[in-house]
Amino acid sequence: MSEGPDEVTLQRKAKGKRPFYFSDPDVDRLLSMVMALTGELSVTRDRLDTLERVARAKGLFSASDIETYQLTDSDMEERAARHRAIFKEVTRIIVGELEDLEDRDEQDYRAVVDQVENDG
Amino acid sequence: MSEGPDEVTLQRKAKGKRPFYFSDPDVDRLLSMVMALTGELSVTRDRLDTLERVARAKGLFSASDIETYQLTDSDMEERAARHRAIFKEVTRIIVGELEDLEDRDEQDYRAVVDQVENDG
Amino acid sequence: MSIAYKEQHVHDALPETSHDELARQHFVRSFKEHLVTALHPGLKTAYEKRAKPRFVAEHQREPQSIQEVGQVMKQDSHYQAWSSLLRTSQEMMWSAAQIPVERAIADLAAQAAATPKIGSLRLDPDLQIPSYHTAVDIHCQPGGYHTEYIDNDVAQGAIYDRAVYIYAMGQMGVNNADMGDSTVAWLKQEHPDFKPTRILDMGCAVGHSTLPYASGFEGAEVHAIDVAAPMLRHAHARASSMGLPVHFSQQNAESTDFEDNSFDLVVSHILLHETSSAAIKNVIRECHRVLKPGGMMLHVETPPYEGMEPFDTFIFDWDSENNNEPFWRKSHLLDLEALARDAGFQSHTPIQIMVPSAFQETQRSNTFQGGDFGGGGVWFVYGCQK
Amino acid sequence: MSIAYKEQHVHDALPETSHDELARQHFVRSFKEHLVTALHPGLKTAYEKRAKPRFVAEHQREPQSIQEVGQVMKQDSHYQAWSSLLRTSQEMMWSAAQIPVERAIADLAAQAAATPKIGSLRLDPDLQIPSYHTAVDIHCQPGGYHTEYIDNDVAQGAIYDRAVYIYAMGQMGVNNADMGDSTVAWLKQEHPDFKPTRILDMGCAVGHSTLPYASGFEGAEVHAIDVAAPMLRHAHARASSMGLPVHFSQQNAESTDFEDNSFDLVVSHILLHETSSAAIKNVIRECHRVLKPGGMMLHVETPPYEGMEPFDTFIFDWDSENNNEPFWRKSHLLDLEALARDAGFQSHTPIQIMVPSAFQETQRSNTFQGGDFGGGGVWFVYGCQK
Repeated sequence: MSEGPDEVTLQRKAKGKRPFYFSDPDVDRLLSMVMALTGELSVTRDRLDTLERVARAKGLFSASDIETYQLTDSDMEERAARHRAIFKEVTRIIVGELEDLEDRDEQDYRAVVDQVENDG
Repeated sequence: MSEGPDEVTLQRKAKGKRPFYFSDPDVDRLLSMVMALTGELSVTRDRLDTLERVARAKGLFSASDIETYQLTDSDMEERAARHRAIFKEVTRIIVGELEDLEDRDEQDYRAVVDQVENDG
Repeated sequence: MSIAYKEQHVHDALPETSHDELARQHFVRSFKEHLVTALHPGLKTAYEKRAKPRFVAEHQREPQSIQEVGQVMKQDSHYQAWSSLLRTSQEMMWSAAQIPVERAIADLAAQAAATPKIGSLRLDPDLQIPSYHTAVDIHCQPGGYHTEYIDNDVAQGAIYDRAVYIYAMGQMGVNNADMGDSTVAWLKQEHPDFKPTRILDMGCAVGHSTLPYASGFEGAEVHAIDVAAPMLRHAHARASSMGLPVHFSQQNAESTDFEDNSFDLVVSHILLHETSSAAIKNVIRECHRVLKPGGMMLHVETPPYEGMEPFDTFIFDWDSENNNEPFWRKSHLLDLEALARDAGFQSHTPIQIMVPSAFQETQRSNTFQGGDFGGGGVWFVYGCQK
Repeated sequence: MSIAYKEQHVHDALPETSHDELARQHFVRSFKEHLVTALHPGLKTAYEKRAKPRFVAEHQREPQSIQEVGQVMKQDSHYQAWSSLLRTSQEMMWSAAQIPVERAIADLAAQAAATPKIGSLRLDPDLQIPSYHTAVDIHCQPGGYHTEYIDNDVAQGAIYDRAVYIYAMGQMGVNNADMGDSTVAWLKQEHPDFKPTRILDMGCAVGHSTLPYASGFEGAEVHAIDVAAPMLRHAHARASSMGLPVHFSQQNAESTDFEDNSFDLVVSHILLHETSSAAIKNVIRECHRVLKPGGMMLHVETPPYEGMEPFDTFIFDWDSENNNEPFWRKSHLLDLEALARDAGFQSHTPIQIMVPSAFQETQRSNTFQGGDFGGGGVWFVYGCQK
């Protein structure tokens, strides 16, 4: 048993071998991470929802102000730019591999190690 | 055809066998879930964006108040705690497998079943 | 299908939850609802259209057992996704219930200790936790029922209390009392003259099924036992905060220190499937020993597999391999008549009936997750008069 | 590369969308833009640097056909990711367009029925939906063009109307009218003396390509046919709300009830590739039958494969295997001269030209998704004078 309240960390994994279901267990691992992420997004949405309710209760603005707000094409331009930024981040790994193909004749990494290890 | 408006559920999957692209079709499924999640995150960002525009229109606060807000170190402490909480959730399955390795002599699950089934 | 929303009754023994902690719990509840309503029905379709035909093509007959259904279903992509998600929802449920408790563990222990108590609490630090509770953490609660992290710890109880509500998606009422409520309602209807004055609830956990007996049979002396101290500490604080006197003690239902012939009614709620082949015999024998002649034993469980279609059995049996319920399958295949008879119940025929949920009709949705309890709208009751 | 943002013109037949429903649609549009601008260009790189060398190493020559390019590209990680994402974007597009329509389906039907109408609408409940529309849902719209969920249903039309805008990323103008606009502009420039007084648009869907003829040739009687009732109901309400009289009728372009020699101009827009080898012959023959002598037939499509590089053809052909366009490939490989001649067009040489998009230059970005239409900045027009 632990001493102070600060140091208490609960056991987070149930004892008992965890079953995996997909032919590749890494798919189970990724799916678990995706659902955890979905949970965190839902928490964020709920916080935003509460914020809207608080604002309404204080007479500041309400969900219906948000629903009826008229976005201009130039507002949308700014949003589309943010969408692009999100995509860029999310698909970075895919695009990155192409940068390698396009711009560089990528050396085998092992060869680079050999070179720096053995150049003196 | 359905009767009342409440009961109408549109067909959501197009007729026609869906092609899969990765060597493991479960990767296509995960990718689809990740993009759907990215979509829902984008929707959330857009809602927050509209909220900021509404607040500005009502003279409450604006995006630039957010941009220029000076976070203190103690604010950042709180945020870092939340980041940790998010990570903990998202990587739970990975960390959990290590708990098994570290703390326990895990019995094979089948052996546990045999034991409780056949001890009397 | 949508399930009417009703939040758990916030009694004094539950932890405070921040906005986001609560939102995380609500998400898990919704996740489970979605699995039940949107993905569960597809299992039957996947079986009929994809898995079964594969079996039939190979064997020129339909699958006839859990194992044979499993052979083909475990390769089915919908079953795989559903199972992986259901297991994940279970892990997220425990985690979401753990977070506020982990944060406030010391406060919760202090608060439970400080609650003015009615009834009583008797702990036995020397009690051996049975191996069927230590081999794996039952239904995946990390640390099981019994683990203690600090002195006077109530953490596992506080977590379990909240998780049961999330798991059942509110379908067991605001106090998770449906199993007790349903049994009390059935007893009063079927045995209006039965007025138990001394009642024992075995494997009471946080006492969520115990309290209906304390409120339902006024003046009765209600005892409740469990092997897990954190459950009992939480249960005592919880019952006290609700003004219901129960005498909790840390004992194994296989062998208690109660006197022979001392109870009118002995009950348990989803206890039997969390024991073992040897233990279940001991439990029933113990029930017989402590019951007064003419007294009643009643165990609330989910229905036995006998007479079920192989596919339904396979789904109902999901928890046995996937939710750390190692005795689940065997417990649903037992000869319950013989079990009672061998334990000494020889004057009366054992009861094996389906009892309707006491939870108000409009709130019930007939939704099971895997095979596990909560929201089915009906409970299986096994028992016998001594 | 960024594409200037312009939102679809919100005419009266479109559903109301909540903030988040709209945001979800905007996301899909951005998703498609990103695929086109950030991931599509890499296909060529992946082919040149990775896939083609693999083929050459094995065969000592370059790939020469769609099939041979596919052999190596389908194993390329970038092609796999791009394809999986493009297919996903298509599924998300339909879903995002469906959500507000599903919610408001009854209101939309009532609203369309209540719209004061100009022109006319003639439905034929007995019309047989051709098998090339029922075998799979073309370009992955769940339910295809024709499915009806309630009486007077316009759902598939309202969904299609919005989805086309998202699909084309606004590159067909605020009313999705670019195919009609471009053809009308080309006609007026190349044939300034041609003044059709009776015009037929075949396979009009929601009439988005039809209306430019109604507004562009003042006083002309414009007819538009489609096999799908929900498209036509929506099209009629849509055209009426825009003040343009069109006579819609539910007919199969292979065999209509119009009189011989009765139209000056018969057009279609991306219709031909959604038929079949037999049907396309019937359609061209029907065009010839209903056209007045000297009348003009014009079909707007994407360019034939002839003369394209194998890699470009493979990419352009993506929809045929991946977006439920089963006739896409074959329709791009037809002998269009023979097709016209065999249908009776023997006095004039068939037209096979590229027509520049009428959509203002600055808005065009020369972006294709797979091979499908929208934003290419150019249309292929196939036709013939009778």
